[in-house]
Amino acid sequence: MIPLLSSIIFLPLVGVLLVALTPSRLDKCIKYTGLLITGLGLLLSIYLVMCFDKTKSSMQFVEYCPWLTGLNISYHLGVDGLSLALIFLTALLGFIACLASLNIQEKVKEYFIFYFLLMVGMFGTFMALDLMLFYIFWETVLIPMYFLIGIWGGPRREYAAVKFFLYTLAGSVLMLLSILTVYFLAQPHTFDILKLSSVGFDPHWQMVLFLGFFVAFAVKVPLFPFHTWLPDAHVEAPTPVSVLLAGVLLKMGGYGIFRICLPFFKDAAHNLAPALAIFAVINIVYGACVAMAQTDFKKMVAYSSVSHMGFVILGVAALNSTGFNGAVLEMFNHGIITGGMFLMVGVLYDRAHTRDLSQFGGLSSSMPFYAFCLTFLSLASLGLPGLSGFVGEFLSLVGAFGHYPWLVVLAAIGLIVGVAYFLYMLQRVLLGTLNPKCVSYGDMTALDLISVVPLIIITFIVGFYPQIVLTFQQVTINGIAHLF
Amino acid sequence: MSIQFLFPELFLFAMALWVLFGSAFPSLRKISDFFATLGILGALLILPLTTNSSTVAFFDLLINDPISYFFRFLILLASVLIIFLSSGDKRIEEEHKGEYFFFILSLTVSLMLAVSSRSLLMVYITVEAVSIISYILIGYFRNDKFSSEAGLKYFLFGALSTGIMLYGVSLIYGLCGSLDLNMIANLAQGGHVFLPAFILAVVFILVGLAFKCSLVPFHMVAPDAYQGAPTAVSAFLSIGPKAMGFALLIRLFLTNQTPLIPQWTTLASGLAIITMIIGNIIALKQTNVKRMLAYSSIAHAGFMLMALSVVHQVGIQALLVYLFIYVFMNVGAFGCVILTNREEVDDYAGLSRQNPLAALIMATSLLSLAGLPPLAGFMAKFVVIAAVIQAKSYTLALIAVANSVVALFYYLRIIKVMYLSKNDCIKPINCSPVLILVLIVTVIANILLGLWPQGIMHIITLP
Amino acid sequence: MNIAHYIPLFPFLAFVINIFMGRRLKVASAYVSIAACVLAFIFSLLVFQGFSAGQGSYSLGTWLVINGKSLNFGVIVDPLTIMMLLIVTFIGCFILIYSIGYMHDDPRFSRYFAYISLFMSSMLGLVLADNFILLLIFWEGVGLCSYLLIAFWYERPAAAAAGLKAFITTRIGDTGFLVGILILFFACGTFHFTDLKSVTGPESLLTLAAILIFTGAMGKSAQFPLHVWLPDAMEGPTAVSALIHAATMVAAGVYLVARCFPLFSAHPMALQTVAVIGGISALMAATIATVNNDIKRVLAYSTISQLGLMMLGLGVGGLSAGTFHLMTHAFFKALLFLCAGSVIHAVGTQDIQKMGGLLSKMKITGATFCIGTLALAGVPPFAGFWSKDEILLTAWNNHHPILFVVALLTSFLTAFYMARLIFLVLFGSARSQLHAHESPLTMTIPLMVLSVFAAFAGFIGAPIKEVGMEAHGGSFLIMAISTVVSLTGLGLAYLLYIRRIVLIPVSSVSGLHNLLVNKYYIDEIYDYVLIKPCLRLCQGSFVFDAKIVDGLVNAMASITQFFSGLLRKTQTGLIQNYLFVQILSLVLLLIWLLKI
Amino acid sequence: MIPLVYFIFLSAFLFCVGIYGALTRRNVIGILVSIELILNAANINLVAFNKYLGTPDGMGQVFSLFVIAIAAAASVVGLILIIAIYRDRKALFTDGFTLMKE
Repeated sequence: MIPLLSSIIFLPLVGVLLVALTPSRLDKCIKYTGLLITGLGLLLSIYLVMCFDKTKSSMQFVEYCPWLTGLNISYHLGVDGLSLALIFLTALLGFIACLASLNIQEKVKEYFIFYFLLMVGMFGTFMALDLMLFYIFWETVLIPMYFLIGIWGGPRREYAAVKFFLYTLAGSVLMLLSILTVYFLAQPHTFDILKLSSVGFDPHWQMVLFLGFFVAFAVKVPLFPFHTWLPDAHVEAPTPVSVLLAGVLLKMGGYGIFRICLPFFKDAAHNLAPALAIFAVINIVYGACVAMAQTDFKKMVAYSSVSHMGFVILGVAALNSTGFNGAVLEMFNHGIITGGMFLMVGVLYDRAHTRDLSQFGGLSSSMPFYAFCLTFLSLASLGLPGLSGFVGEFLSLVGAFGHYPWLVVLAAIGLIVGVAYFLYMLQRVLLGTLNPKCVSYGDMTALDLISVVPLIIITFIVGFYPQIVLTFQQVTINGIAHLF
Repeated sequence: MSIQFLFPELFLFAMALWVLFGSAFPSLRKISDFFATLGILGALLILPLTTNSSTVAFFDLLINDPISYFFRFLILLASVLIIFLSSGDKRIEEEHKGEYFFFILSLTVSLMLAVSSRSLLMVYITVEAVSIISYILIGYFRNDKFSSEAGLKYFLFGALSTGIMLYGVSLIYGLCGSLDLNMIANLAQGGHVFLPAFILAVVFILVGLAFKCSLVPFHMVAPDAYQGAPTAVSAFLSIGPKAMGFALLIRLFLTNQTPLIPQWTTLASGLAIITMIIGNIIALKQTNVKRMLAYSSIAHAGFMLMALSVVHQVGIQALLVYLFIYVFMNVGAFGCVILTNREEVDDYAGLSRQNPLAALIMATSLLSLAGLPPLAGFMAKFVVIAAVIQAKSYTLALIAVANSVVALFYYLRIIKVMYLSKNDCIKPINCSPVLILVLIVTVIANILLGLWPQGIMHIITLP
Repeated sequence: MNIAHYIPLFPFLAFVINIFMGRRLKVASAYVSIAACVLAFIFSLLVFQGFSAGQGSYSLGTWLVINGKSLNFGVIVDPLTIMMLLIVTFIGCFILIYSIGYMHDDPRFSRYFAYISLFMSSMLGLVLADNFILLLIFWEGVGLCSYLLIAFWYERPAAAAAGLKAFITTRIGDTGFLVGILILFFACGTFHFTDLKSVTGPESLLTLAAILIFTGAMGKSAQFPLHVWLPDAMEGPTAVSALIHAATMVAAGVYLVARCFPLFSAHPMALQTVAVIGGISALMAATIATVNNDIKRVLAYSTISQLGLMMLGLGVGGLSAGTFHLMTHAFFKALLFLCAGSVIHAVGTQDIQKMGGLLSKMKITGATFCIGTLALAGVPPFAGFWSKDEILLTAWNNHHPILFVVALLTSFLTAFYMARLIFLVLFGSARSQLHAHESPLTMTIPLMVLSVFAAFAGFIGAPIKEVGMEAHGGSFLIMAISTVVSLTGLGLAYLLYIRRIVLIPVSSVSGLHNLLVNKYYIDEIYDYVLIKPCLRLCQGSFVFDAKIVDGLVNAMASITQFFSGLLRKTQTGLIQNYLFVQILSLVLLLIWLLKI
Repeated sequence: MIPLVYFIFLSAFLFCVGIYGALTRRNVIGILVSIELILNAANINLVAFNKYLGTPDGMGQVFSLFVIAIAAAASVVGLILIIAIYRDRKALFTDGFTLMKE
C-alpha cells in the first residue's frame, strides 16, 4: 500500500520541483500546477478520511523508519482522530488559498515555491509522531511564511514578517529545550511521542516542562500575552497567506497542546487547568473588546480569531471529554469560518484597495452575493446556534462549566461583545446608504465564489449535524480524556 | 616508521614550494591556483594511508588519533574551499597570485601539524607559524590601507598573545619538567603539581588559544582583522585557525576526558556565555557585512566552547560535528560577499531581483548560520544543545537558545534587505564559474547535511 | 405517523426557492411562500387531528454526546404546541396575502418573502423543539430573521441601527438563557422538556436557572429591562411588525415560560419574578403608549404591555390564562398592525397628529380598526375581554392583590390609549390635507378575516379552554369590574380627544408628560450606563494592547539594540585599547580562578 | 650556583616590563620591542628550568633556540607591515591607524 502520509507531505515538494523548472514568465501554467498539486493533496486527504477507521483508538497509516540512528531520531508518521480533521482542513484550505492565489501578479514562481514549502511544513506538523520530526516541521513553516508575508505583503510587511518570525522562534526555541530535557528524562531515551506518553515524569519536572512546551504553543494559538504578532501578521499578509495563517497555523498550537502537553504531563495539566481557563477567558473577552475598537477590517477579523481560539483553550482547560471534543471541533470550525472571512476581506480589498471600514457602506445593494456570503460567515463566526461556530463553543462552555461556572459566564458575556462587533461591521459594510466610492465595485467573480461556497456548505452541514466530524475524533478524544 | 604519518604534510609542502617556484614564471603563475588545488587533493588522497601508521610520530611530538585525523581532514577540506573562493576574488588576481597560494598552502600545512601536536613545543611552533602566515595574508593588499592596518593590528595583538602563551609554556615546563601534554595531564590530575602556579600557567596558555578561537575577552582584534583582510583570508581565518584553537583546547584541557584544571567547566561555560552574548549583541547593529560575520563567528565560537564545557565524549563529538557543518555555512556566507563584492548591508538592497542565485546562496547560508531546521545549521546547534542538556547545565542551554533568537535578527536583516526592500543597488557581480561552483556546493551541503546528515552523524551517538 | 417534523421544512423550502430563484420568480415568490404556509397549516391540522388520536412527541436521533450522555433531538406535540402551530400558520398565511399588496412595488420583493418563510420555518421549529438546545437554535434563527426583516430597507440608517439593536438586545437575553440551560443541565442533567416535571436538584440553583431562562424570554418578548428594541423595530415593514413583533416571535418568550411551567411552578420565587417583571413592563409600556404620537410605536408599546400582562398571568400561576391571552392577543394585535399598515400605506405618514377623519374615506380599514381596538380594550363581546378576564380571575383567586390592581390599571390605560388612537386617526376632522384612499382587496380581505377572529376568538377559544382551565363563570364580579374599567377608559379618551375638554391643565402634568414622551429616558440611561462605557472599555483595551503588550515586545527589541550600540563603542580601533583589554581580562581571569 | 629563584624573578620582571611597554608605548616599534622582551623572558625561564631541573634531553634549551628563530621571523613580518603602513600614511603612532572601529 503506498505510504499515504508521506505522499501527502511530500507531494508539494514535487510541486516545488515542477514550479522551479518552469520558466517564470509562464506564470499561468505555474498557477495551474499549483492548483493541480493542492487539488491532488485534497483528494489524497479525502481518501485518507474515507479509509480512516473510526473505531480504532491507536494510530493509523503509521510509517516508521530510523532516520538519524546516532541521535535516536526516527521518521515516524501516524494519524488518529485528533489530527485527521486538521489534515483535511489543511488540505482544503490549501486548495482554496491556492484558488485565491490565482490573482497574485508579481514573482509568481517564488510565491508558489514558498507556498508549497509552507504546505509541507503544515502537513508534517500534524502527522509527525517523533518529537524532533514534529519540531523540524514546526520550524520549516517559519521560513516560507516569513517570505510570503515579507515579499507579497502590505505596507508594513517587513516589520510584521520579522515580528512573526522572531516571536514564533522565541517560543519554539523553548520547546527545543523541553524536547531535549524530556528526551534525557525518559528512561529508555526516546523522542517517540507514543512511548513518551506512557512515561510518568516526576511532578516537579512536569510543571517546568509543561510550561516549556506550552509557551511555544501559546504563541502559536495566540494566547493573551503572546498574541500581538497576529494582527500585524494578518494585516500585512496577502489574502491567501492570511487564510492559511488563520486557518491552519493557529491550529498547530492547539494540536500541540493535545498531542504533547496533555498526555505527557497529566499532573501539571491538573494544577495549571484553572490558570489555563483564566487565560482562555481573558483571550475571549479581551479579543472581543479589542476587535470592537478596530477600524481595519482584517485586524478586526484577526482579533476575532484570538477570541475564538480562547474557546479552544477553555475546552482544553475543562479536562473532560466534552471540553476536548469542543476544543478540537472549534479548531476545525474556526479554520473553516475564519478562512472564509479572510477570503471575504480579500475580495473587498481587491476592489477597494483599502481595509478601512468607514470607506464602505450599503454594499449589499451593489454586491448581493458578497453580502450573502459575508453575512453568513459573520453569523457563523459570532456563534449563531445552528451554524458550526456555535457547536464548538457550546461544547467547550458545557465542558468547562462543571469546573469554572463563573468563568463560563464571563465567556458568555464576551460572546455578546462578539455579536456586537460583527454586526457593527456588517452594518458599516453592508447596510446603510450606498457609499458613492463603492458604486463601481463589481460583485464576486466566479473564482471567489468557488473558493467561498464550499466553506459555507461545510459550515452549514457541521452546524446542522456535528456528528459528521465528532464521530471521527470521538475515540481518540475519549482516550485522552480518560487520562484525567 | 613515523615518517609515513607526515606524508600528506610533506606532499603538500612540496606542492607549496612548487607553486612558489612557479610564481616566478608568468605562465605558471596564472595556473598556480590549479596547482594548489592539486596539492590539497593529493594530500586528501594520501591522508587515509596515515591511519595505520604508528600512533606517535616525529620524536613523540605528533600524535595520530581519530581527533587529529578528523581535524586534518577538516582543515584540508576548508583550505580547498578557500582556494576556490580566492580564485574567484578579482583583487587577488593583480597581486602576486603565486605567493598568495604558497602562503595558503603553508598555512594549511602548519595547521595540520598543529592539530596533531602532542607536545607544547610543537604547539608553540605551529601556533607561531600559523600566526606569522596569517599576519602576511591579512596584510596581503599592501597598498590597501584597510588590509595593511588590519595586518599590523593583528600582528601586534597576535604577537603579544603568543608571547604570553610562550611564557605560560615556560612556566609549565618549569612546573612539570616536561613538555609532553599527556605527561602534564597525568601530573595535574595526579595532583603532584603546585596547583596555583599551574593554573596561572594554564591561563597564560589559554590566552594564546582563546585569541586564535576569538573567544570574547580575547577577541578585540578579530572584527578589525576580518573586515580589513581579503574576504577569502577572513573566511579561512574564521575556519582554519579557529578549528586549530579548539583542537588544541581539546588536546590541552580535555585529554582523556578529564579536565586539566578542576574549574574547567565553570571557566568554559562562563567564557562561552560571555562570548555568545557579546558576539550576538554587537553584531545586531553592524552595517559592514564582513564585520557582522566576524561577530557571528565569535558567537559561534561561544557555541563551540559550550560543547567543550560538557566534559563528556558526546561534548567533543558535538564540537566536531558543529565544526564540520560550520565550515560550509561560513564559506557560503563569505563566498557571497566575494561574489557580489559588496561590504555594506545596504548595498545588498534588491539583490534578489538583480541576481536571484546570489541572493539564494546568501539566504541559505545565513539561515543555516541562524540554525533553522531544514538546514544544516540546525543539526549542528541541536547536537551541541543535546550534549549540554545531557550534562544537565540547563541555564547554559537556555542562554544559548536565547542567543540564537537574537542571532536570527541580524541574519534576517540582510535577508530582509535582499528580498523585501524596494530600492535596488546596482553593482557589478563578478561571477567567476569556480566561485559559483563552490558556492552551490556549500548550498547543497547546507541542505543535504540538514535533511540527511548520515555522513557526518556517524561520529556522534547520543547516550 | 410522525409528520410533525415536516412542518418547518416547507417554509424552509420556500426560503431556499425564493433566495436562489427570487430574481426570476418576481411576484410568483409570494405564491411560493403562501403555498408553503398553507401546506404547513394543513399539516398542523393533521397533527392536531393526530394528537387527539393520541400520537405524541417522538425523537429523531442523537445530535451531540455531552458528558457521556447522548443528546438526541425530537419533536414535542402537546396542546401548547398545537395552539402555537395553528396561530403561526394561520396568521402567517393572511399576513403573507396582505404583504403582496403592501410590498408590491418593493425592488427586493422575493427576498422579503424568502426572509418571511425563513422566519416561519424557524418559528415552527422553535415550537416543535423538544429540548433546550434545539429550541436555542431556532430561537436564534428567529432572532436572525427579525434582524434581517427589521433592517429590510437597509438604505435607511435608522433601520440598520434598529436591526443591530434588536439582535444585540435579544442576544443579551439569550446569553442569560444559555447560562440558565447550563446551570439546569449541571443541576439535573437534562436538556429535555419532558423531564422538567420530574426535576430534582438544589433549590437555589434551580431557581437561578429558572430566572436565567426567563431572561431569555424577557429578551425575546421585550419585557422590562430588555424591551428597548421593540419600539425601534417598527422601522421594518408593517407586515413584518404584524407577524413578528405582534403575533408570533414576541410570543415565543411567553411560550418558553409556558413550556417550562413545571420548572417555574416548582419554585415560587421564580414565578414571582415573572409576575413582577410582567407587571412592571405592562404598566410602564401602557403609560408610554398614552402619549406616543407614532401609530406603530403606540401599537408596539401596547404589545409590550399585553405581553407583560401575559407574563403576569403566567406569574400568578394561570398557565391557561396566559396562553389563552396569547392566542387572542395574536389575532387582534396582528389585525391592528395590518390596519395601521393599510392606513400608513394610504396616508404615507405614521404621525397620528396629522391624521383624522379617515373612517369616512377608508370604510373597511376603519371598521376593522375599531373591532380590533374594542377587542384589545377588553369590551365584553370581543376576544380581549375573555382572556384578560381570565388573567384577572386567576390573579384574584391566587391572592395577588397588588398584581390584580396593576392588571386592572393596565387594562384601563390600554382602553384609554387605544381609544385615543382611533379617535385621533379615524374620527374628528382631518388635520392635514391627506388624500386617503381605500387599500386594495388583497390587503382588506385579511383584515376582514382577522377582525372576525378578533371578535369571536373568545368563544373559539372554548375548545382550548377545557384543557386544564377551571370553570369560567367563577365570579361575575371580576367580569363586571373589568368591563367598567374598559368603558371608563374609552369614555375618558372620548372626552379628551373628541370633546376636547381639558380635564387637567397640561402645565401641571408637563413633568410627567415629558417623562413619558421620552420613554422614561431608558434608552438614554442604557446608552450612558452600558453602551458608552463598553465602547470606551473597548477603545481602552485596544490602546492597552497596542501600547503596552505590543510596546513591551518592541521595548525588548530596542533594549537589545541600545546595548548593542553601547557595546559597539568598546571597539575603539586603537590597538592600545585592544592590548589593554587582553591583559585586563587575563588578570581578571587569574583573580577569578585563583581565588576559587 | 645562583639559586633558580633569581632567574624566575628576573624573567617575571622582564615579562612585566614587556607587558607594561606593550601597553604604554605609542610608537609601534616600541610595542614590537616590548613583545621581544616578553619572548626573551620566556627564554630565560626555559633555559633556567632546563639547567636546574635537569631533564636529560635538554628540551628547554632546544626550545629556546626555536623561540629565538621564530621571534626573529615574527619581527621580520611585523616590520614589513610597519613599513607598509609608514609608506602609506607616514604614521608610526598607534592612534594613526584607527580606520576600522566599532
